[in-house]
Amino acid sequence: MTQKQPPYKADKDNQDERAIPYTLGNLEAGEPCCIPKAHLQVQNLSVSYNNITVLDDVSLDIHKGCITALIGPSGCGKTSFLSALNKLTDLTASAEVKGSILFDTQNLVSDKIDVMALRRRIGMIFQQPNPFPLSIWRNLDLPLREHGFRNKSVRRKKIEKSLQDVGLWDEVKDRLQDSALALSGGQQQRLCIARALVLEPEILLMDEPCSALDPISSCVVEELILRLQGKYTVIIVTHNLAQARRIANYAAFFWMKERVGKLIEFGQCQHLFETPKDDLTAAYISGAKG
Amino acid sequence: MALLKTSFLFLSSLKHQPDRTLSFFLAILAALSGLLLLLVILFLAKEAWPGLTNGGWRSFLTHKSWYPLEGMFGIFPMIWASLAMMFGAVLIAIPLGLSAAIVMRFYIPPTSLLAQAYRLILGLLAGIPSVVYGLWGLTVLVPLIGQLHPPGASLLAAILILALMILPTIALTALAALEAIPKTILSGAAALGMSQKGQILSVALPAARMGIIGGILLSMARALGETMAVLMVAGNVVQNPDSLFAPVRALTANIALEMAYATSFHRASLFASGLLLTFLVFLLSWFASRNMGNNHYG
Amino acid sequence: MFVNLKLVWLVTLLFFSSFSTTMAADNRLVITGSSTVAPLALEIAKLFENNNPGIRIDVQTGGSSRGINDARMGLANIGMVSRALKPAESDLTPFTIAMDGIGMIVHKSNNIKTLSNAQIIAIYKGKITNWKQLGGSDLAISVVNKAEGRSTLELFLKHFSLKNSQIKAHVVIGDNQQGIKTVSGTPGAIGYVSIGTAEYEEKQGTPIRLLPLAGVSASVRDGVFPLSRPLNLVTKGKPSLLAKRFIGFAQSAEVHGLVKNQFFVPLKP
Amino acid sequence: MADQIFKAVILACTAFIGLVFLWILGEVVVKGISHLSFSFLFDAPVNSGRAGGIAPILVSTLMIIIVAVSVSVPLGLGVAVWLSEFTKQGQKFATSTRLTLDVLAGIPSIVYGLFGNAFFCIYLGLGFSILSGGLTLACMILPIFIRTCEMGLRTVNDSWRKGALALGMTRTAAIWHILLPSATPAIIAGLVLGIGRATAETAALIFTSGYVDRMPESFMDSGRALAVHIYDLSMNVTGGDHAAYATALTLIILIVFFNIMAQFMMDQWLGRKVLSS
Repeated sequence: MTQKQPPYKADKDNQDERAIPYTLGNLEAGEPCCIPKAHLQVQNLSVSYNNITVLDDVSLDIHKGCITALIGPSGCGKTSFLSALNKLTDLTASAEVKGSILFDTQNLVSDKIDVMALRRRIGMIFQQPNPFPLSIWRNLDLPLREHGFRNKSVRRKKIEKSLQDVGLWDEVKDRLQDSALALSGGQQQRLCIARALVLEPEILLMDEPCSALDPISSCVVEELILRLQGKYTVIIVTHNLAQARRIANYAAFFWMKERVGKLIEFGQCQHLFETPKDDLTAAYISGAKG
Repeated sequence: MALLKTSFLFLSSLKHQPDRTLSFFLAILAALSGLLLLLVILFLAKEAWPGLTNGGWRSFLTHKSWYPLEGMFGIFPMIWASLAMMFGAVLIAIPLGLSAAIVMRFYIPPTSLLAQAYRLILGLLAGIPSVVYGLWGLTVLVPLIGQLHPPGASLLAAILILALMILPTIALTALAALEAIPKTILSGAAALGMSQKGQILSVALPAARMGIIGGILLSMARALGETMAVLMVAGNVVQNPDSLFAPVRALTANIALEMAYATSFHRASLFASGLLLTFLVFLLSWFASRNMGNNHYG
Repeated sequence: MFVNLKLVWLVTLLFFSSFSTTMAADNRLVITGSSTVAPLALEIAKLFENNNPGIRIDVQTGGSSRGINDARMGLANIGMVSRALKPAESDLTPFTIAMDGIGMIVHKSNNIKTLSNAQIIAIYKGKITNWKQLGGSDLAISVVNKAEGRSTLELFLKHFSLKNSQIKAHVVIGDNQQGIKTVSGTPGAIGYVSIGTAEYEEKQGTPIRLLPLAGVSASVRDGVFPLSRPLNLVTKGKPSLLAKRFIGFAQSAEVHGLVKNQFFVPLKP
Repeated sequence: MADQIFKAVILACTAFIGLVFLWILGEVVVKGISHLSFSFLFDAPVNSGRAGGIAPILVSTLMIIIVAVSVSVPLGLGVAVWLSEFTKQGQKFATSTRLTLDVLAGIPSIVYGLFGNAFFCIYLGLGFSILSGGLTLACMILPIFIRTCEMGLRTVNDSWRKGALALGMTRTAAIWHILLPSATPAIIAGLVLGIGRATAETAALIFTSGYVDRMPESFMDSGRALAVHIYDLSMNVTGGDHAAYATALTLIILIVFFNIMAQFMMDQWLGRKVLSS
């Protein structure tokens, strides 16, 4: 199970082609190949709302340091899957999660998990950039303080590093006290990623992080995600098949069967796109279905 | 739908101690504020109890009128007076208020100085204390009516003052409801070649009717519960309203007038009429909120 | 359960009460009741406060029944009642401070000079509805009646042997002042108020006129006016020290000037 | 043709309303201004308010508002936060609390006066006092305030809640640092609505805070509110109309002043933090 795709190189080529006006930060790219070691083991996961099952019997391993793309049409349970991983399903009163998600010997489906600590280790980025209506600085400062970083200079270092990692530091360093909502869409999304990174999570969940952005911002964010590879385990939901192909090491294809979301196929990205085992997968990636 | 989506935080998922403490503390506050209604009703009922037990309530129904000195506690003349004022006021305020809303929505551009000034005045008048309306009624309106039919303090004066007081509410809620109608509905009607009058009367008003009715019910509740303005202009004679110029006493005015010195059964009767008033107003606001809640456009 | 609730509320309120003096403080008096007595009590209170710095006396009106009620409930230290106490009110102790009468008033422009008892009764029963019927100008009569609970009303009804339900009123008023205001603003109106208040207002230039009653011109000075009454301060049980001092002061000759200024009749020494 | 007549009729109605309202406002302003002066605001009433000013009445009014606001705001804010952030749709306790508040909002003010008299004045023994009156008004404005705040909290961008929680923040922190600041305009609006009601109220105060028109020395003193003063001057004082109009003008100016202050505060707030949905 060796990862063939050399993402860093491809990324460089793309960058030249698109002539991106932004400079990305100094986040060093991880190992070119991710380690084939399960970071999360999902077994027989089902999610239901109001007793209506939206995701049924999903089992797959998320590999450490890899980017895993979840693809498939809308409403097939991809977002529910993500939410189950950091227990954001708790927020919906009627949601019920069954099965098991193993993370460091802990079963995340259990009620006894300390969700606050868990969410610090598993960060999440949403489709719509959601910086808080506070200053840029406080957007990053607040979560740090809430997680007990009392020392101001420590916080300052972490914030600066995190902003540099997402390539935002040079753009905002002179206006850290300005409202985060005054930033452009792409900047906002990178700020949200910085906000997640500042807590040094192990896993990042991304729910269509580029789909609400304009093409150029979208590219910048995509570059950024690629650079996260190796350092972080990334699970990304995307509707953009080309994007999934460009950045992901692994891909999981979800589909609605009898109104219930199912995992149809899971495997290395290249294999899934080039030699799909399932007819549905083949039809979807060729554009015949979906 | 928006409500459904947003209310997602709930107690069972509170894993953290500060959250649980806060939730517990806030739930106590909520219970306390809920207790307030219980407290209000309990105290009203406690004070009204001597008037309601031992067949006391029967005296409200059987006696023709209200003469506490003679032990007569019939409240019907005052109920009729209150209702007559309320309906009279609404009857006048509805067409006028709707006209104002229609004009502001369809005939003058909302950004024009005139429209803004008009809206400002309506907003200001909605916030003016009822006692100021009463003052104006007492010193301007009552003498005017008095020239027609002395002494002037009458059902008519009360109706006119109440109509003025609820007009801003009716106009502003109707305006909000009209503004909430999707533009496509109106342009659809215009595309069918309807006249502006037709568009307004047969498309816009029906589409906004829930909001408009809700506003009317709310203002009816306000008219029924109003005390000071009515007390100042209605003459306060307990009698069935047999003419517009007859002085009458509303239920609310009766409480304000006699509460200070009523004792025993008399006092209990006043508290009982307070309970009745609460019940009537509650019915109206309940209907109103049901209407507003079902309104698709606003 | 109620005791506990009360405790909870009281604890909540402690914040406010902590920096406030309470009603039971011995430098404060609350006096409520008859609007006839109130102006006099207010003047006496001012003088009393001047003589005794640090004392504060609050006077509020609302009718004799309120005076009785508040004194009973403990809402007021002293109640003001503009009539003699009834047998049912024997739990209160009355202290008479002056005498007053009730007089009929009409608008100043009204040319009727006198009314007999029978005429007044007919007017109040709604049998006479225009001043023309009494030889006056062609003007509808507006009958001004007092609200229940006012001792002025009770005395008026008793004197004319009327029942309130027989009266066909056009306006029902509360305070004496309100009655005077209504009559002064309505040319065809007739009402009855405290003579003291009416005389005071007449002197101030308010357009009203007192009518003689049964041929006796309106003044209680010699005590012969038919509709006279005592003005009382009442307390529940024994008055507190301060209340006792105030009542003593209000009954003393020191305030006779004030009493006369309000057109009431001082007690004979 | 029918279109023209219709237009003419409703334009006439609208103009008529405008004129009547201008008449009322004009009457208050013209009659009020002639009596309004610096000394009117800073003197004590003389001769039942025929002469002198309204200084003690202004002070009483402000004290009553202070009591009402300082009781209803913390309580109301807490309940609003609980309703919008800690209850789920259809939860019985929350539904019944909401229903209770709706009923409370509908109760006529004179009934609050009855309740305040029976509960605060007599049962708790507070007598006729600014405290009794303020607490009665607090009960009256509580449901309105809670409603506005709850609505404000509900319209706060949901993604901020999710974002905060996804960062492992506690709800308490999310409410304190993000939701309440974002809902500030609504909270201020609710506050102004409540203060407006409290300032305009008469019926609930007559039997709770009383009539005394002297300078209050403590919250346990009886104090006459501006609206009560207007009522008393116009009903019970011969020749008090001009003072009544001057007081009415003062009251209206006060209410407008509160509104402008609120608008100013909101603008400040919005200027500082760009809030968008």
